[in-house]
Amino acid sequence: MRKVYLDHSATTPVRREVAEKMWTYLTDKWGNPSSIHGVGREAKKGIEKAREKIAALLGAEAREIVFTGGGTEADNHAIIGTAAALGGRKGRHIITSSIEHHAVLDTCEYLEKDGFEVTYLPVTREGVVRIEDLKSALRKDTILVSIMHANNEVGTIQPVEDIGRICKERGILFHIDAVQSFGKIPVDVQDLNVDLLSISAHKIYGPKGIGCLYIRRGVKIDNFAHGGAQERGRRPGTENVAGIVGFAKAAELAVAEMETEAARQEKLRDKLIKGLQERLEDVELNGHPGHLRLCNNVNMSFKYVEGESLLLSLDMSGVAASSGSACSSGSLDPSHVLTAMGLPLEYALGSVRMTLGRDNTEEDVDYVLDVLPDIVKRLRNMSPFYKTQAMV
Amino acid sequence: MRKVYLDHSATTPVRREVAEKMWTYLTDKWGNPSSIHGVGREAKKGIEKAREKIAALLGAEAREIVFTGGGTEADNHAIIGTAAALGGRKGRHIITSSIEHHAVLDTCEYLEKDGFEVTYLPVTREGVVRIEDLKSALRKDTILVSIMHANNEVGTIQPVEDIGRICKERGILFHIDAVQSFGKIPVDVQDLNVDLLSISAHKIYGPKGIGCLYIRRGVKIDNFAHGGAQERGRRPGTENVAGIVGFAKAAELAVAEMETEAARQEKLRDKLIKGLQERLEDVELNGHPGHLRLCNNVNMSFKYVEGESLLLSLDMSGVAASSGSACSSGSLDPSHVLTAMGLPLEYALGSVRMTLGRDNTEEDVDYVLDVLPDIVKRLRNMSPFYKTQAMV
Amino acid sequence: MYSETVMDHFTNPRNVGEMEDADAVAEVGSLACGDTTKIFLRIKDNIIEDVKFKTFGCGAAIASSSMATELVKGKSLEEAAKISTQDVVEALGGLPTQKVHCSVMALDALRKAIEEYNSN
Amino acid sequence: MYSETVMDHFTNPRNVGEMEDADAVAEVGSLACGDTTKIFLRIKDNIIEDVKFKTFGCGAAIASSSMATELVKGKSLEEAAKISTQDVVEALGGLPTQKVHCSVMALDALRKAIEEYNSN
Ligand SMILES: Cc1ncc(COP(=O)(O)O)c(C=O)c1O
Ligand SMILES: Cc1ncc(COP(=O)(O)O)c(C=O)c1O
Repeated sequence: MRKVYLDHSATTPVRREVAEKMWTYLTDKWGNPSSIHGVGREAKKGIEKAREKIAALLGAEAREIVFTGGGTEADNHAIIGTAAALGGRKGRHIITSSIEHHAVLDTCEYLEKDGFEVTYLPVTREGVVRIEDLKSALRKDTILVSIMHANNEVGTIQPVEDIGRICKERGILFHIDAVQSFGKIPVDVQDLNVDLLSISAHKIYGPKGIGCLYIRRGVKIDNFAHGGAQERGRRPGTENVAGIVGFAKAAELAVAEMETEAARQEKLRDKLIKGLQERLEDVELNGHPGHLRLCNNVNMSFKYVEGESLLLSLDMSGVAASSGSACSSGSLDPSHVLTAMGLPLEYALGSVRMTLGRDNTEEDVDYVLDVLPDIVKRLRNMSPFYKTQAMV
Repeated sequence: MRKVYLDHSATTPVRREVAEKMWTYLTDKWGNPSSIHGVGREAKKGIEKAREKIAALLGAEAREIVFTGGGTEADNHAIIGTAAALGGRKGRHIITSSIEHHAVLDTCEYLEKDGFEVTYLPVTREGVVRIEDLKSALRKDTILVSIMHANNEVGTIQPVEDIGRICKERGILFHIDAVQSFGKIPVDVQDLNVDLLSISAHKIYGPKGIGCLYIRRGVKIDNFAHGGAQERGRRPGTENVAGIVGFAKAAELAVAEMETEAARQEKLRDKLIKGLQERLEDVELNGHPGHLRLCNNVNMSFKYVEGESLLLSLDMSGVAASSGSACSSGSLDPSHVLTAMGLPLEYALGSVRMTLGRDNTEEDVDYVLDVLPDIVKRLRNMSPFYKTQAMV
Repeated sequence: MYSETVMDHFTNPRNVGEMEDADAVAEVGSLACGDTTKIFLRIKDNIIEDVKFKTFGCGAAIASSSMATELVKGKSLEEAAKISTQDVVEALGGLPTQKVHCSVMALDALRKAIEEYNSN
Repeated sequence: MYSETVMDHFTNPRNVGEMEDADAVAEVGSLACGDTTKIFLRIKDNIIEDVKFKTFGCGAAIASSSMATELVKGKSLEEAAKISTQDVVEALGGLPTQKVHCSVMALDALRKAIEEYNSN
C-alpha cells in the first residue's frame, strides 16, 4: 500500500543531513559546552556556529538567539518572561488572538489566574486578525502583543508586519510564534518589527525537543527557568548540543530551498483542494483561499462526517493526516480555531488537515484524490445525518 | 598525546547503543507521538516503552514519570510546581542545602524574591547535611525539602533515606536531585521515601537536553510550562522522542552495569587520590573520605595554585578535568560548595575535580599521576605565595 | 491505539444502515456532543430478529455500534437490555480509557428503542 | 577560548621568577580577589634593564604578566608607565571579554613599582 504522509505541520521527518550532523555531536563532539577543556570547547564551537547561522537566517545577531527545549518553551519564555519583567511596573494587560497554539493560549490563561488581563482577538471567517480589532484592544497598560505568524491548523498568515509597526510606535513588546511560518515564508525580525520570536526545529525537518527564542537586543525579560549560566545566563541547563547543531542545519537547508519548495507545494496544495471540491459535495475549505495561506496547508471540512473516523480510515489507506493540532486530536471538542472562525459545528466536527512536505509528490496527491472521496462517501452512508440516496 | 577524560560529572560520551537507538527514532520512527496515525503511534510506543523502563529502574510506576528538557527543568518543575500548588494554602517555607546545584539554589532564590522563605542548611566539613539541622529547620509552614542525593562537585552522598522518613512523618513534600547519583548508587523511590526526583540523561552516557521528573502518584504540583496535553497534561511540547528512547537505553545499561562499574571506578579513584597525596605536599581531599563518596569523584585542592591555570595545564597535557561545576568555571569566585564546607580560601581557589567514567583505565590514572604533580610544581613556582626552594 | 477487533468493526461495520419497516427506532446524542447513533430494530415474539444502526462519530463509536448490534441480534428484549458497556468493550478487545465513553451510545439507543417499543 | 599567543605565554611564561637585588618591587591583588601578581624591576639610568614576575591566577593572568614584562623590558620608566591594558591584550592576540580584567594586574603592579621607585 502506498504511504502518504500529509501531517508535516505536526512534525517532519529528520533530514539525513541533519541526522548525520547530530550523529557527529552525539558520538564524537559530545563535550559539555561549559567546560573549559578541549572536549568542551569543541561542543561550544558547535553551538556558537549554530547560533550564528540561525541568527543570520532571521536577520538577527547571534547574541539575540536563546536555544530552548522547543516551540512551547520559547512561547512560555516570551510571554511569562515579559509578564514577570513588566507586570509589576508597566501594566498587566496582554493581547493575543483566539486562534493561537495552546502553548500561547494556555500560558495566557495561566497568567489570567495570576491577575493579568488578556484580550483574545477574534478573527475573520478566513482566520485573519483584523488590525482595527487590535487597535481598539490596545490599552495604556498593555505590555505585550503575541500573535502567531501562520496558524498551525488552517495555515492563515497574519498581518504581523502591520501589527509590529503599531506595537513599535506605542512601545509595546511584540511576540510572534513563527513555529509554522519559518522555512515556508520569509521571517526577518527587522521587517517584522518584532521583539520576541519563537521557532521549533521539528517542523523544518530537524529534531524534536529543540527550538529557540529570539530576544531583541535591549529587551529585558525575565528568565523562564533558573540555574546555571548557560545561554549568557538566559536559559540554564546543559545545552542539547546535538539538537542545536541539527536545528541549525535544518534551518539552513529549509531557507535555502524555501522559494522553490513553496512554489512546488503550492501547486500540489491547489490540486488537492480543487480535486476534492470537484469530487465531493458539502465540502468546505477552511482558512484563507488565496495569498494568505501557507504553501503546504489543506484544511477541509466534510459535512456529515466525523473527523477521527475520517483520519482513521485515511490511516488505513496509508494516508497520515490530522484533525486540528496533533496534541488535541483524540478529544471530541471541535477545534478552537475553526470555532473562532465561526465554522458551523457540523463542518467543524468533520475537518481534516493535510499538510504537505518536501517528500510529497504529485502521485501522492493523486492517490489521496483517489481514496479520500470513497472514504467520505462510506462514512456519510453510515451517518444518521446524511440523506442516503440508496439504502445500504 | 594521551587523552584522558576525567570530567564525567560534567557530561559523558553518548554510548554507541544509545546513539544507534536515537538514530532509529530520528530517521525512521520520527512521528509525532500525539498523532493518531501509524507514523505517530510508532513514536508513541517508543516513548511509552521508555517510560516503563525508567519507571521500573526507579521502583516507580510509568505514570509517575514526566520527561523534561533535562535536570535543570526537572528541578525547576519540582520546586516551582510545589511552590505554586501549595504556596497559597499550606505555607511558604522551603528547606534546601547550601551545596545544591544552581538549578535548585537559583530556583529557591527566585522564589525568595516572590515572598517565599528558604532555609539553606549548612554542611559538615565533609559536605554532609546534618539531620539535627534539618529537624530544627522544619516549621509548620514548611512545604518542601529539596536535598540532592549526591553532590556534583565533591561527590558526597546525603542521608536522603532519613530525610525522606522525617518528611513523610510530617507530611512535607520531599524532592531529591538525583542527577549525579542515578546510575552510580541505587535510587529507589520507595526506599528513599521521596515524592519528587530529578534525573538527567547526559550524566549516564545518554544525550543532553533530556531528563525526567518522578512525581509520586497523588502528589499534586503545578505545571512548569503551559500548552499542549503531552505527558498526561503535565509537560507540554512535542516530545523529544529520540532523546527519550536514548535516555531509557542509557539508564537501562547504567543500572545493569552499576555494581561492577562502581567497584572498578572506586579502585581507580582511591589510587588517584592516594597517588596525588603521596606525590605532593599541601594537598587536601575535599568531600567525604570514605563510604559517603561517589565511586567516581576525586576533588582535591592544591595550595598556592589557582584552579583555572591548573585545568588549562592539564588540558594541554590531554587531561580534561574541571573546577567546581562546569557551568560556573570561568568565574573567579571560589565554589559555593567548597566555601559552604568551610574550606580556607587558599585551598578553595586551587581545587580541581576529576570524575571517572566507564572509559577510564588504570593507565589513565597512571598518566595523571605522572603529569599532574609536575604541573602543580611548575605553577607553584610561579606563585608569589609559595616559598620557592630554588630560584627559577 | 485501537485493538484489531475495533479496527475490524470500524472498517467492516456489521448491521450498518436503515430499516424501512422497523418496529422500534431511537436516536441518542447530538451534533453538540460530537456523537450520534440511531438504532433500528425488527422485533418478533420478543426477539430482536434484525438490527441496523447509523452512527456519526469516532472510530470507537462506530465499532461499538457494530459490536453492540451483533451482540443483541437474536436476543430477547430482556437479554438485550442487560448487555452492558463492559460487555461491548470486552467483546471489542478493549478501548483506550478516554474512548470508553464513546461506546455507551449504541447501548443507550438500543435501550431507548426497547423502552419505547415496550411502552407502546 | 584563548589565542595561540596567550597559550604560548601561559605555557612558557617569559621573565617568571624573583630577583634578589631588585631596585623596585610591588605586589597587587590578594587571595580574596583570587589573583595576585608581584613584579621585580632592575632599573639603570631610567631604563628597565630586567624584570621578573610571580603570579597566582588564571591562564589569562599568567599570560598577561608574561606579555607585560616583555613589553616593558628595555623601555624607559616613562614609556613603560604608558603601556595600557589595551596594548597587552592586543599583543596577546585578544582575550575573552570576561577575562580582560585579569590582564590589568601586571600593569598595576608595574606602575606601583615605578611609583615607589620614583618616590624614593
Ligand atoms: C504554532 C505552533 N506553536 C507552537 C508549537 C509548539 O512547538 P513544540 O512542539 O516544539 O513545543 C507548535 C507545534 O506543536 C505550533 O504549531
Ligand atoms: C546535581 C545536578 N543537578 C542538576 C544538574 C542539571 O542538569 P542538566 O544539565 O541536565 O540541566 C546537574 C548537571 O549539570 C547536576 O550535577
